[in-house]
Amino acid sequence: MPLLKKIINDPNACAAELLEGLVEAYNGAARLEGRGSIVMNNLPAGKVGLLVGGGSGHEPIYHGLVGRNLADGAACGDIFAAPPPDIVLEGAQAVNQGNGVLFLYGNYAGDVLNFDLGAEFARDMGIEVETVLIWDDVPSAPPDKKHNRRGIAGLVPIVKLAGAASTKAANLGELVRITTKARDNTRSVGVSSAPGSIPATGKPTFELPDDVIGLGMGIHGEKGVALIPHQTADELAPKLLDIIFGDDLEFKSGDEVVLLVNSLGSTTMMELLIVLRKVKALLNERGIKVHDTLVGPYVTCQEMAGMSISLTKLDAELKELWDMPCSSVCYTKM
Amino acid sequence: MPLLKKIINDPNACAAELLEGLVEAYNGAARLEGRGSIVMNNLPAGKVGLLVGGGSGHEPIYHGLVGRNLADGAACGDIFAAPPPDIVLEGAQAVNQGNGVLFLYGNYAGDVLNFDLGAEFARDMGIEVETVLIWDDVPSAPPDKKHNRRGIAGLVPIVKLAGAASTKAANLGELVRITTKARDNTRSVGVSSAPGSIPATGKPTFELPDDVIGLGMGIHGEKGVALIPHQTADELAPKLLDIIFGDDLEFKSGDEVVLLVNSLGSTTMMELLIVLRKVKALLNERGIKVHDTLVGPYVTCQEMAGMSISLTKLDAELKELWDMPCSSVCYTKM
Amino acid sequence: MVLRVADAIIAAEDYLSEADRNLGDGDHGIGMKRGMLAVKEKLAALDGATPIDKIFQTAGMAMMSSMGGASGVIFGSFYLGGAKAVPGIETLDATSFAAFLQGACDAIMTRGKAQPGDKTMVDALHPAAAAAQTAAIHSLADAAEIIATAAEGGREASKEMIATLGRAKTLGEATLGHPDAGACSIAIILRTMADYIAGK
Amino acid sequence: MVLRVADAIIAAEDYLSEADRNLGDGDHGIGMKRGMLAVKEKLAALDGATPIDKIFQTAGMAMMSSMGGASGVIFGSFYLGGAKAVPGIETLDATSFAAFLQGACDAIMTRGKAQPGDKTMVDALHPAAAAAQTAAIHSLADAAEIIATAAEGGREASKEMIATLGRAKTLGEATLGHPDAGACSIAIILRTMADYIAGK
Ligand SMILES: Nc1ncnc2c1ncn2[C@@H]1O[C@H](COP(=O)(O)OP(=O)(O)O)[C@@H](O)[C@H]1O
Ligand SMILES: Nc1ncnc2c1ncn2[C@@H]1O[C@H](COP(=O)(O)OP(=O)(O)O)[C@@H](O)[C@H]1O
Ligand SMILES: [Mg+2]
Ligand SMILES: [Mg+2]
Ligand SMILES: [Mg+2]
Ligand SMILES: [Mg+2]
Repeated sequence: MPLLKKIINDPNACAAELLEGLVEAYNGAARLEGRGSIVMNNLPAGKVGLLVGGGSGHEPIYHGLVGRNLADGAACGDIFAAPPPDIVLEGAQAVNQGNGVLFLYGNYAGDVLNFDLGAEFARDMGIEVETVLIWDDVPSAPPDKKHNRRGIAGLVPIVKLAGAASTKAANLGELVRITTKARDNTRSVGVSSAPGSIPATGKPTFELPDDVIGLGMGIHGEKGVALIPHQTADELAPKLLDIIFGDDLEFKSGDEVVLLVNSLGSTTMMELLIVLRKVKALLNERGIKVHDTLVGPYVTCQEMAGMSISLTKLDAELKELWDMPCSSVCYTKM
Repeated sequence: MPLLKKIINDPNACAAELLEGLVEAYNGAARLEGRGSIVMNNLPAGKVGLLVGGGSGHEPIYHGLVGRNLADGAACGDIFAAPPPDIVLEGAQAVNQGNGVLFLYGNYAGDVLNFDLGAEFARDMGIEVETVLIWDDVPSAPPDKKHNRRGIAGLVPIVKLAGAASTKAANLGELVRITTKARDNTRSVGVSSAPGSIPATGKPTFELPDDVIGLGMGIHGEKGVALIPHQTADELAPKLLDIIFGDDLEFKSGDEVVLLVNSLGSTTMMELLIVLRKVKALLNERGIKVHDTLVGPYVTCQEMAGMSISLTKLDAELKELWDMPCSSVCYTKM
Repeated sequence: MVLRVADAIIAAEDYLSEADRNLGDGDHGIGMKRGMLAVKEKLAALDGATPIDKIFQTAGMAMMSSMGGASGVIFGSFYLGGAKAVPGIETLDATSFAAFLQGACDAIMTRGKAQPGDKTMVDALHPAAAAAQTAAIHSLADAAEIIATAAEGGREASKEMIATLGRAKTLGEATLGHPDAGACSIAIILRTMADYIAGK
Repeated sequence: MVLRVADAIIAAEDYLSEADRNLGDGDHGIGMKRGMLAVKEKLAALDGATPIDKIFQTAGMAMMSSMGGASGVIFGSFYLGGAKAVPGIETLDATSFAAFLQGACDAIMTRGKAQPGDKTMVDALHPAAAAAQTAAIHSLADAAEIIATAAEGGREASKEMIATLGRAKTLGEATLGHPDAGACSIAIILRTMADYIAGK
């Protein structure tokens, strides 16, 4: 396979350069703080802080989720690498308005190690820090081992809800409570069909035979439930939903959800919409009401092919937070 | 090359099924009208109508641009095929609130033939129809032959401005005037590096040697200025901008523009942001002020790789229209 | 006859898409098949006594409203324009066949503004329509054979032309050597009609 | 010595990434190279009289703050934890080297909560640190050779383990047969140190 014709400069400088570009995309709304944090300008004094983050290369998340009624800042690592602790610290310092900061990120070993160290450093400097880990990927561990689950596309509704909550929360504890609820009410499952590539090596992130797709595979190609034959959207959609419905969170008739159909990169909007059509029909059958729908490449892994379905169950409090407008490079709601 | 593992059902039913999915994505805001038009619900009585449209397979455009302060409706064809005239007619009838309809679409032979026939049918039914063709792709014909130019990603800012104008315009003539200005103030140029594929055949839309990219190539792989060696983002960005600045629309110091950096599909947000970084620096050098930035896969051609840069020059009237919020599946601005 | 044409085009889907891939966006066969499936459906709903021009008209409407793309209008106009030129005829003879093709060709050239030499299906249809005028003195079967041969000649001649219309126009000289996809369709349509008329 | 280690890791970039590709996300070599380039830069800024533990500490800080990922913290802790265990030493001997490795291993296991057998770099470092305790009676050069060999043995042993931590943990049995990428790095680091000490 020939090296992909990526439109980049130094393959080792991609993360740094894309952050510079992202600041331009924010066009004055956010800035680059320190070596690798994107931080909102003009944060309201006293606001409870929300810091997200993780490895780069998954654009438009995480750093694209910084915005009004979204995250206050994002600590960004190199491609597929958690940000080092001092970048986390710089982000925390910039975001902190005196009332503490919530760290909210995907449950990956590298992120936990670095954010935890960053939290230690921040606490040493008198900044109150709490952490909520995102672990929405159902197939990555059984329900009694949630702390082993990965964070995948469900992070988008979770950060949206946490961001809305952060502008209203009276204190860090309340933000932790609401964010934990948003996390606990979110379930995702994905499928992968072709790898992305690492810019610095040009190498594919994993390999898959031509006629199979990975059910429940992670966004970097991590193991899932099974390799299954490539199949139609209408065959696949019920399998994915059954994995979510088979988990320990009850979805029953009358429940209201936010539905996200995410592309990992080169899976097209056409395909997402075809899957969405079937998912909606299946939810209708169960009497589950879709309050809002997101569809597109939100959580990607370079030009990887594959998609995921995420459901976030709303209660009255989450629904009110969901309906707040928000604005960012990754997601804007009027 | 193996057939792509697309997540679809019947390859010949993709366009129909994605429209059904799109209606679900609109979640009540828009409906499927007739055989192939997406139309906003609850259009204000007497509003001047705006109908866009074209072939499917380029999602999230065109049909994703139906929305508040955007297009009232979109007439959608099969994959890469202009909508037939009776679908155009159905769209026009649904959109018309008694004060006529503007047809706004990309300048492709098939679209012109079908929309013109649809316009004839609509006029026969007493609906006033005007047409503005989008022809923003600079390399596709010399400046004195603009009517031979193709419409590419510049359609996004043009439809955004026309949509805002359509909610304020006193009559169809005024909408035509403003939309024509938006079109005449927009220039794009793109580059392609790898083909998309036609769902019904699985065949690539074009072929390119491994080490070259197509400068000025169209979004279906149509011929551009030249096949050039694959090169870095920093080398490419000035070449693209020079093509725009070499055209007959003056961009001078102090001008304000909307900048769109578009991916054709599998070119990543990372790459777009790296290009954006350089484009912004070059615009700064010329004293051109970026009023707003859009970056992402707005106008795609399945999983095609490549990107484009579009600039829309704003005057006071267009700037006011640009700043109006809007909401749709394709583009939302708070 | 119209049904036989539909089946022939449907069978040629891949060949026609491949021809369009060389010059256009590779979907001509897909669109023509979509149109011809619609033709078959609509004709099945007609009763046996439907007049000839009504059959042509129904086929044209079916293509026009189902295909989309450039060729939906163009090939829809083939049957629609042809039907208009032979109102109320009861049987097809060499004279009315010539009138049909002339009407079809005129309608398409008006619609699409293509001239012979622009490397479109007109380059197969125009010589066929011209041959039909002179061949009107022959039997229908002989005339149809002459017409089909003229269309095939036009398709071959289109290889030597540089496209100036449609999606292929920006390709310029790169279009040399390949026949136009629409001209391939016309050649198939008229060859199938000749075979049908000859009882083959 | 620390500079030689940096060069050895940088030279092994592809090998380390490939090892990570089998089990993780294929970027271990990239991250280690990024860290070691930062180490070289920071060390170049130190003056000649810098004490040994300060050199280790500078290297650890450089890795920790430049690499990110799991291995940024883990390998940063290698030098940082080691430096803490040998405060103020003036020359490295077999005893202080053993103390260094024990400190490094303890720091990493505290940070990363990995136990021997979890298929991480601990499976190379832990046997190396243990070997260092018993080898402390030997000369530094001999001890370093014993330590490097123990680390390489640990790397080989990691092939037979099933990952339970880090990105590879969800792969389960599929991890059998491949050595852990971080264990490969530890083996290179300690082998390079042994070679340097032996004057090779
Ligand atoms: N203006 C025109 N006049 C006559 N024929 C045309 C014109 N434009 C296109 N065609 C014919 O249509 C064919 C392409 O059809 P098709 O591929 O189905 O549509 P599209 O170009 O929309 O993809 C061309 O090969 C050409 O023969
Ligand atoms: N908790 C841990 N304790 C010790 N070592 C670990 C731990 N987690 C990961 N590692 C080591 O880190 C290596 C992976 O490093 P690297 O690929 O650079 O980071 P990432 O996993 O973030 O991509 C693994 O091979 C393993 O040796
Ligand atoms: Mg990594
Ligand atoms: Mg087409
Ligand atoms: Mg075509
Ligand atoms: Mg790794």
